[in-house]
Amino acid sequence: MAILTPNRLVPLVAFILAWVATYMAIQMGKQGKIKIRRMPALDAIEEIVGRSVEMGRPVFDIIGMGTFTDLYATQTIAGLSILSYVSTLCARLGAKLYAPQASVDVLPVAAEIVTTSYRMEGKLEELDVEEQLPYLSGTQFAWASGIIGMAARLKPAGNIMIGPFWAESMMFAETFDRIGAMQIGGTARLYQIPFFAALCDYVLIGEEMFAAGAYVSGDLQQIGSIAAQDWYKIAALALGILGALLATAGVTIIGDLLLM
Amino acid sequence: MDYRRDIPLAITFLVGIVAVLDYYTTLESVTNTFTVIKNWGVVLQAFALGLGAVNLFRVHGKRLSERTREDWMFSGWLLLMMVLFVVVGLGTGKYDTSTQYNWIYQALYLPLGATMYSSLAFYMAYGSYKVLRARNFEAALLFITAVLVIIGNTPIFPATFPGLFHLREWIFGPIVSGAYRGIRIGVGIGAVVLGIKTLVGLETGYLGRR
Amino acid sequence: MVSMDPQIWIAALLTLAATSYAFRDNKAFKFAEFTFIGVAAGHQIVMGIKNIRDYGWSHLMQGEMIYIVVFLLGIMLYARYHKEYYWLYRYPIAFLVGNGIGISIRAGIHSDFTLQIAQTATPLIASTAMGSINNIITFVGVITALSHFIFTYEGMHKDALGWGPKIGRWMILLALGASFGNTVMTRFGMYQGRVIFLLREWLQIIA
Amino acid sequence: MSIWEKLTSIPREVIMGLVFIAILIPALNPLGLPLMVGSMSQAWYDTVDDMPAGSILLFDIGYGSGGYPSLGPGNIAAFHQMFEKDLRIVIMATALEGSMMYPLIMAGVKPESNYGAVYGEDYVFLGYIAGGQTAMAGVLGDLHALASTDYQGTSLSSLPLAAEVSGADDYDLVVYLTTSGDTAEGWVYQAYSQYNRPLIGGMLSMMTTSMKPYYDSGQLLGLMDGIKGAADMEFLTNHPGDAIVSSDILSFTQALVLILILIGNVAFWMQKGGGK
Repeated sequence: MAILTPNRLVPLVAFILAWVATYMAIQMGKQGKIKIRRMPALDAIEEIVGRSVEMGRPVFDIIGMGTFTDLYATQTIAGLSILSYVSTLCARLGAKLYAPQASVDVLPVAAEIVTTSYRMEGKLEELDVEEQLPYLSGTQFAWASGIIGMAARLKPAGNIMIGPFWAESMMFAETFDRIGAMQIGGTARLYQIPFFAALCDYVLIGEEMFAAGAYVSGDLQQIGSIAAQDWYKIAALALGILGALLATAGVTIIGDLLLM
Repeated sequence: MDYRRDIPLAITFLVGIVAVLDYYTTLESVTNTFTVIKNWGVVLQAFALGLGAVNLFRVHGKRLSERTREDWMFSGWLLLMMVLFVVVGLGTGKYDTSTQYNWIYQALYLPLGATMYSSLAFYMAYGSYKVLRARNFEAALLFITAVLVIIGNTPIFPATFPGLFHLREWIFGPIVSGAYRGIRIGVGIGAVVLGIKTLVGLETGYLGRR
Repeated sequence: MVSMDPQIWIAALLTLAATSYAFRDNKAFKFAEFTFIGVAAGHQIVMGIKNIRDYGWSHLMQGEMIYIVVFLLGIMLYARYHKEYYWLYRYPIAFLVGNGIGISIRAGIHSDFTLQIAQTATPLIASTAMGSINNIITFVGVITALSHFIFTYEGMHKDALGWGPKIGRWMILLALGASFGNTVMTRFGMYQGRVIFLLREWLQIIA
Repeated sequence: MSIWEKLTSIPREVIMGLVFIAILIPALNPLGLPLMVGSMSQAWYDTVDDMPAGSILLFDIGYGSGGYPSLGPGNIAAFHQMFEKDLRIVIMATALEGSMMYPLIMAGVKPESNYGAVYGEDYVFLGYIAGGQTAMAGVLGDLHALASTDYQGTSLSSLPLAAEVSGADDYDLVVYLTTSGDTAEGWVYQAYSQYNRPLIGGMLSMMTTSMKPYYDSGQLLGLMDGIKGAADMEFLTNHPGDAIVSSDILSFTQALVLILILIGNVAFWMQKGGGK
């Protein structure tokens, strides 16, 4: 076949199938045929909010300094889904929520989400958006200093950080740990996960945060695309296991096929 | 048809498809079309480099003209620095290659760029001391490899016990390769599915407000 | 002897100001940070204009009139600040997004998916015992880490099968520990470059 | 407050002061400790070493001032090896500050006086090209359709080396050094996957783990692991420089960090055991 680039047949087929799988999975998601596993981190969020109510101290939810137009938009969206969940719990159980913001794009959306949660719980009078969702700064270190200052002043009992994080992750995790807050961290920026993993009571590694976001938001399209990715991972598992076993027995058919 | 949304979505789809076809087919017409797209892409990206500056001008220009915030002088300084680089860069007609430009780069940009993030080294020492504690099972797993890698990375230890370096090399062998290959496969397919959703117009965040 | 070069002095003082954040947030650091943002944006504009000249304007000058379209698209990027015609910026952005996504996912499925699986579908037994052990650890790492990120099959995380994701999480944490260790080295490796500058160029204590 | 409690919370000013001292001592009195070369740097060295004289390389400076302390010394050592081997290098920059790094590196390599290399024949610099992966694909696809001048505005057709190359097939090896994850992956996608070119790359140490799968699968033939890789390269090429000086500083600072980690953990467990 002269039209096709040699040695790229399998990737091409995989690419076309990914197209089909994405479409099918979203359709199945819309029909409610797909269920996402509930992540233990979500139970931990309930625990954090409950603990804060008992101690009479606030809860922080930091979604990072991403925007809707950068590479990390999907992480920001997952962070906002979690914020919606956290704010609902805070309104319901009566914990004071603080969600400082770093992006002028995201701020109005976050404010809308939190307001909606409080309205749904009939606690709108308990919310002060200006105070609880302050805009700190869009520059990294000013943003970091702002959060550290707020944490030292308000002494929250819990801190939930899910979204895109950069070098400030360690400063945050360490600061909240020092004041004795229970923490959950999650980001798909893999370089920052070690800091969360070392200090947080629960950590969402990479794609777990998208799954958690899709679980709490119930966004059918997101759920569908997670299913499509799962099919591919299962295919990778099957091919990897079968291929390795066959290759060990001297049959390299799967490895050869994949390089076609 | 909504020319404000539908045409941009069509552009994304078409350009993306040509890129994909360029990869999987050997058709000369596709390759030539994509060469044009690439060259245009470079120029457009160059145009986009000014967007950040426009944003800064809007934010800090406002602060400077209002002078209500206590840090308005900082905003003025920021804009001055920006203008300085532009004037020196364009004024000489030689952009980044003039000696004057090189001078201000080495006096201002280089030290700040190199120090801004690296000063985190101090925080890193403090952070490692506070963070790396085997407080529970999961943290202990992280702790073990982190400490062994730091030991292997500290030349004074392998110089005394070469085995410590081989241990570090071994951790970068099967331990890192295995888990990160799994992660890489997951991240890769995630990006492909997200990309497909964007190309077909299911993911439209980049179009901004409605 | 201490350097007499004003360039070195400016650079040294800014280095110290930028370092000061590690100890406490302060005005000197804020000054350094604002300077940094300003010069970075200025440099970005200069490079942008130079690129437009070299890769756009030069084509136009050679008579490729089609590049007028590119310039129009480039200018449309700035329409986003206009109240009424803001949507015009979507045309060039759509072009950039389509190109950016196309160019990366077309190879992503190849480099990150099929080639990585092919790399996994290799013999577990090597010529040496140590080689075999390494191959098996790598294999277990890939398979379990991958299974950890499967979210829509409840059965994947239960009973005997549940050990897969659990071990996967442990393997990932071990690998992340290595990443942590290397991050420590990165940060120190960066800062000592500044120390060498301060001692050699500014204070001139070392050769 | 018990002694253990105090030891779990040493003030940060004290620790940072100690770090400062740990950096100063070796900078003033280098130790010159022996170095053990990592396998990934060795693979980089061997890949370049195996190139026949006259081969053409494409080299990307994908970092700026932030990455210079880690990657600059490695870049200088890498160029020493390449010029020594009489390889010809087409240099480009995908990082905005890459064009400002170029004079710094060349001042360290001095190809004219050290190796008798001639600009235009043995090496050319295309300058910064915007667009990330688009720029990579552009240069590898059809250089002359994209650019007509080098970084100083000299026509490419008047530079013999630039005139000789047009597309990916003209390069015997692609090399990059970067601080950006997108650039590091981008070269794998474009140079290896799209254009099937042999590729070696270097990056910050914190990125090495996530790029390791590409090295395992042969998409990267060699990998320079940040400042450690740079020290290895200086050692292998026998051009000791800042990276080797840095190794001494690393010995002191990281040993200090290890001691602190040890104190932190012992105190943490003693305090816990003592029933706070």
